[in-house]
Amino acid sequence: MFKKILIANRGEIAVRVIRAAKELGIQTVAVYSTEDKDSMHVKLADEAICIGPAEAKKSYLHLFNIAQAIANSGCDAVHPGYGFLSENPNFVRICDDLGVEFIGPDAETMERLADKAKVKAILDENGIPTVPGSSGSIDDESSLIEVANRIGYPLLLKASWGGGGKGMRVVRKESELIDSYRAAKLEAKASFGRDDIYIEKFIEHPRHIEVQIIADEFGNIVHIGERDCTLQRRHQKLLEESPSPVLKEYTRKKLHHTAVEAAKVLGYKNAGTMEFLFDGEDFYFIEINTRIQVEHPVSEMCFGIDLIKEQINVSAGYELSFMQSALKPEFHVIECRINAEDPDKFYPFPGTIEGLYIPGGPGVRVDTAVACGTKISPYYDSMIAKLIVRGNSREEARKRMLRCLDEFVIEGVKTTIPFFQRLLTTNDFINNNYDTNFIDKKFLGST
Amino acid sequence: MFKKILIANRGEIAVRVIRAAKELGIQTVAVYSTEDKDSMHVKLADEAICIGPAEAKKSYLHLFNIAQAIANSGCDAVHPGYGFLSENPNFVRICDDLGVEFIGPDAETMERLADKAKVKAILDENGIPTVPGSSGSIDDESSLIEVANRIGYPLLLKASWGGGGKGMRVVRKESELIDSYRAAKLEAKASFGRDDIYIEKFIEHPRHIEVQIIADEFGNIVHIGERDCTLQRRHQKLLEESPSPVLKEYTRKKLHHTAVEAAKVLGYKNAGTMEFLFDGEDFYFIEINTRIQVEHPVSEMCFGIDLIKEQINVSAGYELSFMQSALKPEFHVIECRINAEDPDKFYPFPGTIEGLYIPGGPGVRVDTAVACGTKISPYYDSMIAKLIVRGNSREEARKRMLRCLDEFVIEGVKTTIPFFQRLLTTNDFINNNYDTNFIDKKFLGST
Amino acid sequence: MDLKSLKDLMRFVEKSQFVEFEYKDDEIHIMLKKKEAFVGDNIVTQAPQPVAVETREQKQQLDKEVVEERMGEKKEKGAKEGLVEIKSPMVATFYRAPSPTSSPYVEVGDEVKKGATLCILEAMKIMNELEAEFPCKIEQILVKNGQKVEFDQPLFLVKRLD
Amino acid sequence: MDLKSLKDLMRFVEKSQFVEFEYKDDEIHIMLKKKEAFVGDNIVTQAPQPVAVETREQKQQLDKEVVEERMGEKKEKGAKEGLVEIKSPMVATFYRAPSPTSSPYVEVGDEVKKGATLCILEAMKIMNELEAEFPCKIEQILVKNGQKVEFDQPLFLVKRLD
Repeated sequence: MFKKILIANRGEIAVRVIRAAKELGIQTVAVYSTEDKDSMHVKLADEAICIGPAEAKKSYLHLFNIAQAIANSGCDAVHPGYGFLSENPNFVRICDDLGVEFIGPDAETMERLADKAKVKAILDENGIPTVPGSSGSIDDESSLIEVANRIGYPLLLKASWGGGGKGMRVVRKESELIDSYRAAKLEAKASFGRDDIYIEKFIEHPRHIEVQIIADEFGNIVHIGERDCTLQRRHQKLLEESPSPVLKEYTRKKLHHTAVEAAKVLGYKNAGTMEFLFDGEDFYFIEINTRIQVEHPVSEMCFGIDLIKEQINVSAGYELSFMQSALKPEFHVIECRINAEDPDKFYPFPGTIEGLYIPGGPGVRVDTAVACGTKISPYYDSMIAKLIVRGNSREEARKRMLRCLDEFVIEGVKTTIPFFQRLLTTNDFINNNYDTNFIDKKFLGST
Repeated sequence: MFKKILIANRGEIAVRVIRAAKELGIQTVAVYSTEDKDSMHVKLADEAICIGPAEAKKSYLHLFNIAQAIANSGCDAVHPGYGFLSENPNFVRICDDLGVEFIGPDAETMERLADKAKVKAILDENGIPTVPGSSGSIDDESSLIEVANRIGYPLLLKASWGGGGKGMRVVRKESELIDSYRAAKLEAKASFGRDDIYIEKFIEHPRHIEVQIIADEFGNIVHIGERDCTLQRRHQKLLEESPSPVLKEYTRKKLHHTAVEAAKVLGYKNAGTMEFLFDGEDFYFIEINTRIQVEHPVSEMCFGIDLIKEQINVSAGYELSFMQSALKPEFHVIECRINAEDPDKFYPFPGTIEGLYIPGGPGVRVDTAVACGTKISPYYDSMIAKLIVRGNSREEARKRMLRCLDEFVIEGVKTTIPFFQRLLTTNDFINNNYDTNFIDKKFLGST
Repeated sequence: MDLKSLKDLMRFVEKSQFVEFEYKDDEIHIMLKKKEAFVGDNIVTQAPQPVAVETREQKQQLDKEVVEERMGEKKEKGAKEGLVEIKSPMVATFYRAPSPTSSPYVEVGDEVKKGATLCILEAMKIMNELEAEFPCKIEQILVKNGQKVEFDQPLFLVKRLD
Repeated sequence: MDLKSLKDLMRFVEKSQFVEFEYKDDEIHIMLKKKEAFVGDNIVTQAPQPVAVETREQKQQLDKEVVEERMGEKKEKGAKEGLVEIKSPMVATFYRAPSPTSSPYVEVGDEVKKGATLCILEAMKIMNELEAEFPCKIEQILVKNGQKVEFDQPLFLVKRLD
């Protein structure tokens, strides 16, 4: 096992990794910007090295300084957390050069999987469902009809050289196809000077559902169930839950199986996430995230495992501590990301935490790096806490979450707590009646 | 279901009950002394009624004021928490008179079970093992030998009219019996004027192990596993865990079965605890607690249930929400009681919480009513937080507990955190090598 | 405060019996302690002494403010004009008269003697008469007839007449 | 309050019975204590409170020391005497000389010109020369040869000569 891990991150995820390392008896090294001198990850780690000024690109993104901090610290492994350098293959190579283990996939895998088109092509070849479409522009109306029939309706016609919705047409049935195609061509020509058009399946009310997987060096690849992350604001996840309330048991099993297959096909190692869109019947792979994610506690709480410890174990060359058959989802879990933001307009709201009461009791987990007196810096992400609750049913979890949101006291900055209180009491949330556009339409449209 | 519950308690247990009630959609009424005006349970409840000055006997123990508060509040149920009035049958009768449900057993049961000798006799009759002994004084040496052989060695000879260790003799084998008996008689005569002697089984290294049970009005009685509460300081529990690390699977099952049988024999309803001593081979019933206990979260976390919600459900006339067969212990759980006390001498240390960081992360629960700025009053119990962790093994739980104790920051008062840090790193704790005298001998003897 | 006034003040305190003097502004906070104040502390053995005492004082101050806010009253005024609150010694229902048809025991503006009944506090079916502990003039009645009251809740604002 | 008034006041207190005197502004806060005020404290032996206060003070002191140690600075002194710290602009290893056999770039007491090399900061096998940004006199070298340094860590305490 490793002797000393350097955590190339800050905030709650740095604290999270320090916790796992401590429980494994591993020494920890924090890195920090001058802005973060008094922050929790610096206090909790055994050692701390200042790596630059407040701006992330001069500190947490500064390969050179972090590399030297790794060298100076004498660590034998590095955990990247999420964000910052966590998906930068050059950082992985630097770790390799320094002779320390990067806790995550290897550089080659990371680089290979960053090319989304290539990943899609590989998965297509291997029978993993991706969002269906023509493999290039459609040149004539007969092949248009042919491809359209293969993909099925509704369809999306898109300008190959376009953007911003121009030249885009939703086609709901075959009788509209030719007219829409011609209109789209004309519009594309007018807008972009070229009239090339391609087709993609139109997913009208997509749910974002992802599958957590983890793989070791011994060929074991297991999934830790799915997370439903449909509730997003401008593609930023706000609330995640597991299991997804919209999957039927048969579809859920197929999804899990597909995610594991995809990981095998892609030769993936360590913890990763397979993201899918779900249209109510079928699911389509969209991308793989080659790192631990913000919402990993949802799966941890649902299955009673510790993903960070497993990541460390796997990276140190050990076998996964569980088999697929031993993993049973025990609870319904919901996570709310508590951001220091105006709860109506969602702009960041830095400041100092002047009063704090963190909810507790049964089935509640709060991951945070803030304490009474902590300064929320405008330089970094506005997420200040993850509030995760479990229940024996979705309804119990929902009520528990409302109870916790009500209990949670954060004084000194505005937070998204009031937003979640509204969200969790809407009928649409209670009845699962939403898609990825829900918050943008219902909450941002109205304010 | 109830509409409004009054919580006749303070501190973390009041907060705990408020949480459960909120999640069930029930309104809550806090009662408080003038000393507790700003405390958390007052803030979290929907209503709050001041019931007297700081001294408990004029407020939290003041039947008259609490009764009137119940009447004034218009509540339809009362939760007593633990301590204070929770085992006072008169309080139950007052609730009956006021037409509100007391969440716990009925007055008759509570009164009946308070008579320990009677309970012991009933259980003896029904084949439930209690600490074996002669049913009265032993008058002659032949019956002495007979009874001694029935009970087995080691034995304790005790003066029927004595106390304080005088006239007490441990007898380890039959050859010592007669001499010890004669000596004890002489000593008893000299000390107390009467030489009546009785025998009891001597449990040399007792472990305190208790079984949580809960019963509804439909005849369902289930156990929620056992808790090992051997680590006590002067009969005050400091650390509890589940499952007990000293029980073999066969004994554990027998213990659980016995506890349920005892509850049936005693006609018990609602949540209760059967306390046993365990001598390494056999267990002996010592008493029943007719209320929820401080350490109930240990069982909640081990089994993934909510005992307070179940208590409320059962009192409202609903069936238990689970059956015995559905209850499986998922984790090893350890709880440390964090008291505002000097960690060496254990005297209370009231003051104001000036800095606070509460540990979090996976598998951690903290039940507390304190926040930054809270005043710890000298008038009430010194327990300020319960830190409960789970792990997939005892060792993982132990390491997680140490990680959390290390993270826990409480400034302004001394706490028992340093004591637990020492305790959990002793070989004796790691190897389960302790009995109920351990802390008094090893930790208090040395300071 | 200029230097002269300050020195003046100090001279005054120096000559006084007070061994400790504190003064804050605005608005006011004075604390004066005689030697005996500390001797007392010493005798009370078990409590965590001097600091605790101060803390409690501060706390009470705070508490009072909280209560006042809760009660929606204007204490500053009261305090300045030498008014006193008469508080409920129990959880009860407040009645101004002995029966629904009787006239109230007291009205605003009444001057009452020590021992006069001010109201009925009904608790657990028992009618408790609350008596004036000192002669006073009723300035304000702070709760309504039939209102439920908690322990320590101010019932009357009065001016002492002794 | 001007210096004269202050001295005046000090003389006054010095001659008085007061063993403790506090005065704040604005707006005002005075506290005066005579010797007797403390007798209490001394006699109360068992109470845990005063100790706690000390502990807290010690802790703050400790914290300060820790920070200073971490930063390797003596800020009070430095600030008072108009000294300036030259800090590390990167995470690196600090070398006083270009090679183990060479003599150090600078010694305590040296006066160096703007642009003069002060030390080598080695990071990722690259030798970075740290140059003086202004003429200065080296008052103290705060890290040892070969020591690992973090970003912003003070390396030299110097007196500016411009």
